[in-house]
Amino acid sequence: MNFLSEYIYYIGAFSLIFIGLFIVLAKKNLIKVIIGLSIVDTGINLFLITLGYIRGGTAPVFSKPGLKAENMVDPVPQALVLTAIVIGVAVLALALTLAIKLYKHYGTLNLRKIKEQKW
Amino acid sequence: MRKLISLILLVIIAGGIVLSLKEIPFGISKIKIGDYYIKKGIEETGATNIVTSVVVSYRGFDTLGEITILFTAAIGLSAVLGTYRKRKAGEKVEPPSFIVKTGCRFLFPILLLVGAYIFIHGHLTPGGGFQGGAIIASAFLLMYLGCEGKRINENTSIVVEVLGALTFIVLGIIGLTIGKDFLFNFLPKGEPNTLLSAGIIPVIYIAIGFKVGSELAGIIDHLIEKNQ
Amino acid sequence: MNLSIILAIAFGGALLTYFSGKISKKARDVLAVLISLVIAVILAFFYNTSSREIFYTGFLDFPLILRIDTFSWFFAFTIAVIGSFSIIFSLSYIRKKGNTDYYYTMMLLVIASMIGIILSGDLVSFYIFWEIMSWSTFLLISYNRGPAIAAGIKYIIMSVTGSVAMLVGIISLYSHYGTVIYTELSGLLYNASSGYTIFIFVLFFIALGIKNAIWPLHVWLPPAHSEAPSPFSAVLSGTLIKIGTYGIILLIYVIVKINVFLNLGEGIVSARYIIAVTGAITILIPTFIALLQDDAKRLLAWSTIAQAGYIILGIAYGTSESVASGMFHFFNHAIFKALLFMVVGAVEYRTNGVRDLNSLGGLIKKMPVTFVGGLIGICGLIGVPLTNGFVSKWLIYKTLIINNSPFLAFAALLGTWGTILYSYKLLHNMFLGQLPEKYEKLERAPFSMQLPIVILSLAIILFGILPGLPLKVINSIESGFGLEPLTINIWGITSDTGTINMLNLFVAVFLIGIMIWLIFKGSKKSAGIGQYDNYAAGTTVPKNKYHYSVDFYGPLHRMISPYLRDFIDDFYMSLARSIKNLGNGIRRIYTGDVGYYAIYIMLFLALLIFIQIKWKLW
Amino acid sequence: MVNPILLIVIPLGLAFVVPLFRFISKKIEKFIPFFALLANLIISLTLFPHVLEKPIHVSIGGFLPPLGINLVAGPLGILFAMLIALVGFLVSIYAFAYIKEKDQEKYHILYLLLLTGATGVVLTGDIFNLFVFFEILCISSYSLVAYFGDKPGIESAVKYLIQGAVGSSLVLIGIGLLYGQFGTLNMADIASNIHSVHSISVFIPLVLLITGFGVEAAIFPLNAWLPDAHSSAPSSISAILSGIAIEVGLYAIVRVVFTLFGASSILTFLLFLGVITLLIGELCAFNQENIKRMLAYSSIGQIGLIVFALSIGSLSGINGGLFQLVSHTLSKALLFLAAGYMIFRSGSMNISSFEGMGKKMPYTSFAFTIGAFSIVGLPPFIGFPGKFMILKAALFEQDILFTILVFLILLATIIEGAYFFRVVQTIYFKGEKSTPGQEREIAPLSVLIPVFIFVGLIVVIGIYPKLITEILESSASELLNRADYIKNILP
Amino acid sequence: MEIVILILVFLMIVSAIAALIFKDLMNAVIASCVVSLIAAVLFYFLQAPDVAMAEAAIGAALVTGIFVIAVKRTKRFEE
Repeated sequence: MNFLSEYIYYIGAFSLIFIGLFIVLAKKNLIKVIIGLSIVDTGINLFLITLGYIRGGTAPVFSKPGLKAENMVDPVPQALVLTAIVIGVAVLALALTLAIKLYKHYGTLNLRKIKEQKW
Repeated sequence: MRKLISLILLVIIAGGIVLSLKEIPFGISKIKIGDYYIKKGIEETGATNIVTSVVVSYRGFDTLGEITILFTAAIGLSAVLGTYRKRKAGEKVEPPSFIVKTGCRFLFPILLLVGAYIFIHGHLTPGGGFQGGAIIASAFLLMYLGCEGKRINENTSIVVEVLGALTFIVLGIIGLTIGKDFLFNFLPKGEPNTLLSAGIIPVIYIAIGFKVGSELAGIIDHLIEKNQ
Repeated sequence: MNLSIILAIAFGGALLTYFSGKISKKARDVLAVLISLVIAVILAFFYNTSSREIFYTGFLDFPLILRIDTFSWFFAFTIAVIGSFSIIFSLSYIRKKGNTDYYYTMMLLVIASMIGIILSGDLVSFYIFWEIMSWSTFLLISYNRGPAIAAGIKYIIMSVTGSVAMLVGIISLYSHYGTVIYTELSGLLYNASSGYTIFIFVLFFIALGIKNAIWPLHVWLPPAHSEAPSPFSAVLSGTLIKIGTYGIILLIYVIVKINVFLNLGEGIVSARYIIAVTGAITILIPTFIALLQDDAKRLLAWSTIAQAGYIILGIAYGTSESVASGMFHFFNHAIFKALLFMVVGAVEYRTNGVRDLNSLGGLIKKMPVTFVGGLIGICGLIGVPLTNGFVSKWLIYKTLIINNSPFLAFAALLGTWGTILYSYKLLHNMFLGQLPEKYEKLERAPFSMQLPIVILSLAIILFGILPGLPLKVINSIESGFGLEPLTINIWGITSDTGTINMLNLFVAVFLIGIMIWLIFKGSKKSAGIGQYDNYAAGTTVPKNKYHYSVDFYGPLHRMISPYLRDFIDDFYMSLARSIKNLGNGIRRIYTGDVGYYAIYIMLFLALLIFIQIKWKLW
Repeated sequence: MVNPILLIVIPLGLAFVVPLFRFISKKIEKFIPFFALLANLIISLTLFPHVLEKPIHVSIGGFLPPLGINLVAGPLGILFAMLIALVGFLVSIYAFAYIKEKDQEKYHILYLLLLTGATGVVLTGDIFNLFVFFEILCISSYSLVAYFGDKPGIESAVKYLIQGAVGSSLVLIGIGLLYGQFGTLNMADIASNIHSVHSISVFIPLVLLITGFGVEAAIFPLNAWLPDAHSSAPSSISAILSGIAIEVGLYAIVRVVFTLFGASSILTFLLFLGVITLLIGELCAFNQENIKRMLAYSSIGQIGLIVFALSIGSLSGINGGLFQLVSHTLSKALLFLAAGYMIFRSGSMNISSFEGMGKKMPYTSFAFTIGAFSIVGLPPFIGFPGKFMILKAALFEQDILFTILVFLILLATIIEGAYFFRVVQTIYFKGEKSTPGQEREIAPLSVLIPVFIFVGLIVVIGIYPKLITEILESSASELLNRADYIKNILP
Repeated sequence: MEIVILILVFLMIVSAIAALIFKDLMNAVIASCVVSLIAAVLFYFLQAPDVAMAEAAIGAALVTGIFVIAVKRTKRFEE
């Protein structure tokens, strides 16, 4: 049992990452691929946070005076994830606008048909 | 066929990463830098929310980069979407039902208030510039969906964005001009847990809050806007 | 008077002519001729002085050195003289054509870089000037558009291949011995393993062989020479080919040293023999292809390859006679090949662009001076006594026979036989025979063309009668290489196995000449007969149908042409086509579908991880 | 002396200010990148002498290295910063005439942000900060590729974005794994903990980082985005992309492999990868009709050559690789600018439409020819010393493998020569005979100045390579001995 | 306490696979919104309140909003 509780978060994070990557690799529709990218981002954020988690630790905020500094969770991955989330949003917004423009030009979002730029 | 190949590739990569994860112990305190931040965080930066002190003062340069990314995405988005065309009056949009209109008109100020509270108390309670800005942006999103006809004025949103970014940079440069390093916390730290503590951190987080709020609202505005 | 002044004048002059051309065409012509002459004159002062100087240290801790000794003086002086003559020749030739400043700049740039190659004292500066020469020649070959473009591309690709092979040779020498300067390098290869020497030798030989148009590497020469503007093809085949010869002599006698070269590959088959055989093949096949050509310049191009074969054959034996024969034949070939190209250029200039041997004829009355120049040039080419070709051919045969290789001697003889055939075809179809209608009012070649033709013909006769002059220089070169010089006097060569004395030959010919002249003058009865005043079985002679110089060697042509299709050229073309198809195939990797691109990324990652997990390579 | 942080703050501050000029006056917008990059160029030149002896180390926010983020302005960093500032400055002059339609403001902001991202990547000493600046570089190049909003532009931008996003996610996973093991984000701190790459848990982050940065650095299997992006982006942007963006991606890989991991065993793999990239790049470029696509494939080829040189691993190898990198940046930027203006005038991108351009636009085609000769590596130009140093470094290894690889490289150089000379011939010798009365359009000044400054640089450094060899030597040694990089930063 | 986390992670993976399978893009967008919501809750369990709020506010609200707008302006069904 403790194996599962030990690695549950890692399993969750990496399964999200690999499902997202599978969508990107295997799916035809551009919007579906962008959804895949957003799932990969969520997965990575989850993975980064679990790196800094300490079993039984408390949030790194000194809201109440009695909190001891020893068993606080590592604040650094949380700072990284904050940045990573906003980067994810920025990339997604740009991707979706490009998808809209691509739809205006091609009339379809099927990536197998959008092949003018090749060789 | 393609599904099979990508499946095999992903399995191999998963195998590699699982093997390398074995060396990383889970859940026990293995952190080096994190310890220092937690122990020394308060007296060095004065903010009780250690994550905010890491985000803004210890790794402030990352957040500066972060704002630039959002700014680039907003500019890139408007560049790609082409000219910004005001919605023509005659365009037929079926009016939202009465309940939705009054509900959103009621909720809009509350959401703004919540957003403002979050990024003003960024250094005390969890939350900060990014989260507050996002809430304000969702307030504007609600306003678009709810009450039709209301649009944010583009010029003001640009001015707010630019001012937000400039305050961050100017604070950094002031740190440089007084001989210390870029982004040095030159304001008095004050005693923890009070609103005016933690030197430049609240100022920066307020600026970030405004900037992220207006930027995300601008992005949504561009996306919703019907343009040829 | 150090050497870098020569280079400065040469390269500076090239740029100067371009800008002066912008001001006034006249000033540019004068400047171009002046610069080439000044270079020739300065070089003349350096006769049998030897000096060395480092002229540039800025290049990646390689000091670039210039040096001159009789060996490099001899080549440099010939190139400078032939170069200035061709510039004089091109004064009127180029005036009608388009962007002439570009032409003169490139011409001077080619001459400057050739002199740079000859004067360079270390392999790096040798390589730098070599590359400058290749790309400036490329720009000049494709000067008059149309088919010249394909010729230019073929030339530049082959010369880049050659120079790239040479670069590897130079750098691997540097990595083994830490130096690229000739003086320090020469002889070091003595104690190197024969495998390494052969490796270096092959690399250098590819580059120099391409430039020297040795048989398997000659493919670029016929199109390049026939499409280039005539004055430039005079420089191209007169001197540019000889850079390859200079390089081979430098490689054999200076860098690799004779004794190493002689017993190179002694066990299996000596390198000397291989080079001699390639030389012989280079004589035979191109000579008989030259026979089949209808275009005058293409015929001369193939004959250049053949004559280069003679030079290689001469040099291959490494004895003092063989070096003398090779060098002397280089000198003669430079003169009479430049002369022949100028003759063809003059004809082409006057008949504005006609080089087809089938449609020319009977120009002897219209352009007598050009005819005389052509006649003397051809006698030099064949090796008629009293011309310089005779002496050098004689030396080549002597070395072949003394070094007991009768087959090669026979091949050389066969080659000379073929040379006689195609040179007669050239002279007859152009000057003798019936004058076609449209060339009735053809006037003589302009003075600026006739001057170089006359001077070069005199030079052929002069060195034919007094071979001692060039031989004295060749002797001092040989003593520089460590071979014992030939015993020569002003009139000829005396050696235990055969002497030539041009004096009594000249006196005999002179006397017979006078007698014939007297007889001819004495008998009054001879009267000039018009071209159409002859019996044609009662019917009048048709004005332009009766012209037997068309398809001159018809039966011979039909007999040997199936065997002489240039299969080497087809081999290179099929190589180029296969690379092009390979490129077209590989292009298909980028299919345009993003799914594939993402799979490529994951494939790269999975490959690396799989290798590490499975074999722990890293 | 000047604080290197200004190299990032000045362009960033000005980029933020540009939108305000909408209210003041539209015309000033295009001069802002000009002044920002001029300032960058001057700062990096002044820092140049100080950096040679000891790299400048600046910590941000007043916290010493392992805690806060720090900038490391070593010889390598300053060399790249100078290169970015120089090429960016010249291309910003080019953009005065080139970018006319559409409101220019957005183009200039994105252009400035791209160069800020590049300078940031090159100077920072912290991996996450490197990732953030790398993201700025990528996002601004996605938007700039799609700037014209035409069909090929949008399609290439979408493909570039998807591959770039996958690459960045891999980089982020790699950084996460590194942080998980060593608990710190400062490069020097991580480097001091990593002693060998054999253990799988250190090897996986290395591979992830190489793949992630490799997408941007256009290594063989990962560079499928490059031909489309370069051929459909505006020409000044393709000049920046193939002049700066790829080289910065390569810098990231080199920094990861040499300084962070010290992974000398992976170099043999990169050696073969470089040669494969070179061969494929040149073979694909061989029968292209579109000029910009041909230049894009030749960029792939040159990157392969540089990767090969850098992964020889000896001091002279890295020295040659860096020299070739500088020569490729200058010559490729020149080629794109010249080709861009020719396309702008002749209307279409395929090479057959360039016939007789030698007559119509003598100066631009002359500059194009010099750029082509220098890329192929002919003597008086900058390409030749680069090729020479790479071959010297490869043949100094005295083993048969390197000789074979050298021959493959030279085969690729011959193919490269073939297609560049073909273009030069189409420009000068094809097309109808030049009628004397034909008008000669002289390119506007704002095109000629950058083009001829590039030509001047190419010829001067080609003839006198010692000009830049000493900074190359110190940056090569900075890369090679990892120990004093660490000693220099950590107290 | 462990069981709740187990169920949440399992739900998250199921909704990610659902996003993969749904043909109707609107459903796929909703599924990805569910994924980021559950992730926000998990962040709360991992003692990361800041990140939970950011993930909820940005990841769930804005990203889904943008996706819906994008799907509205292009084709709704995947072909």
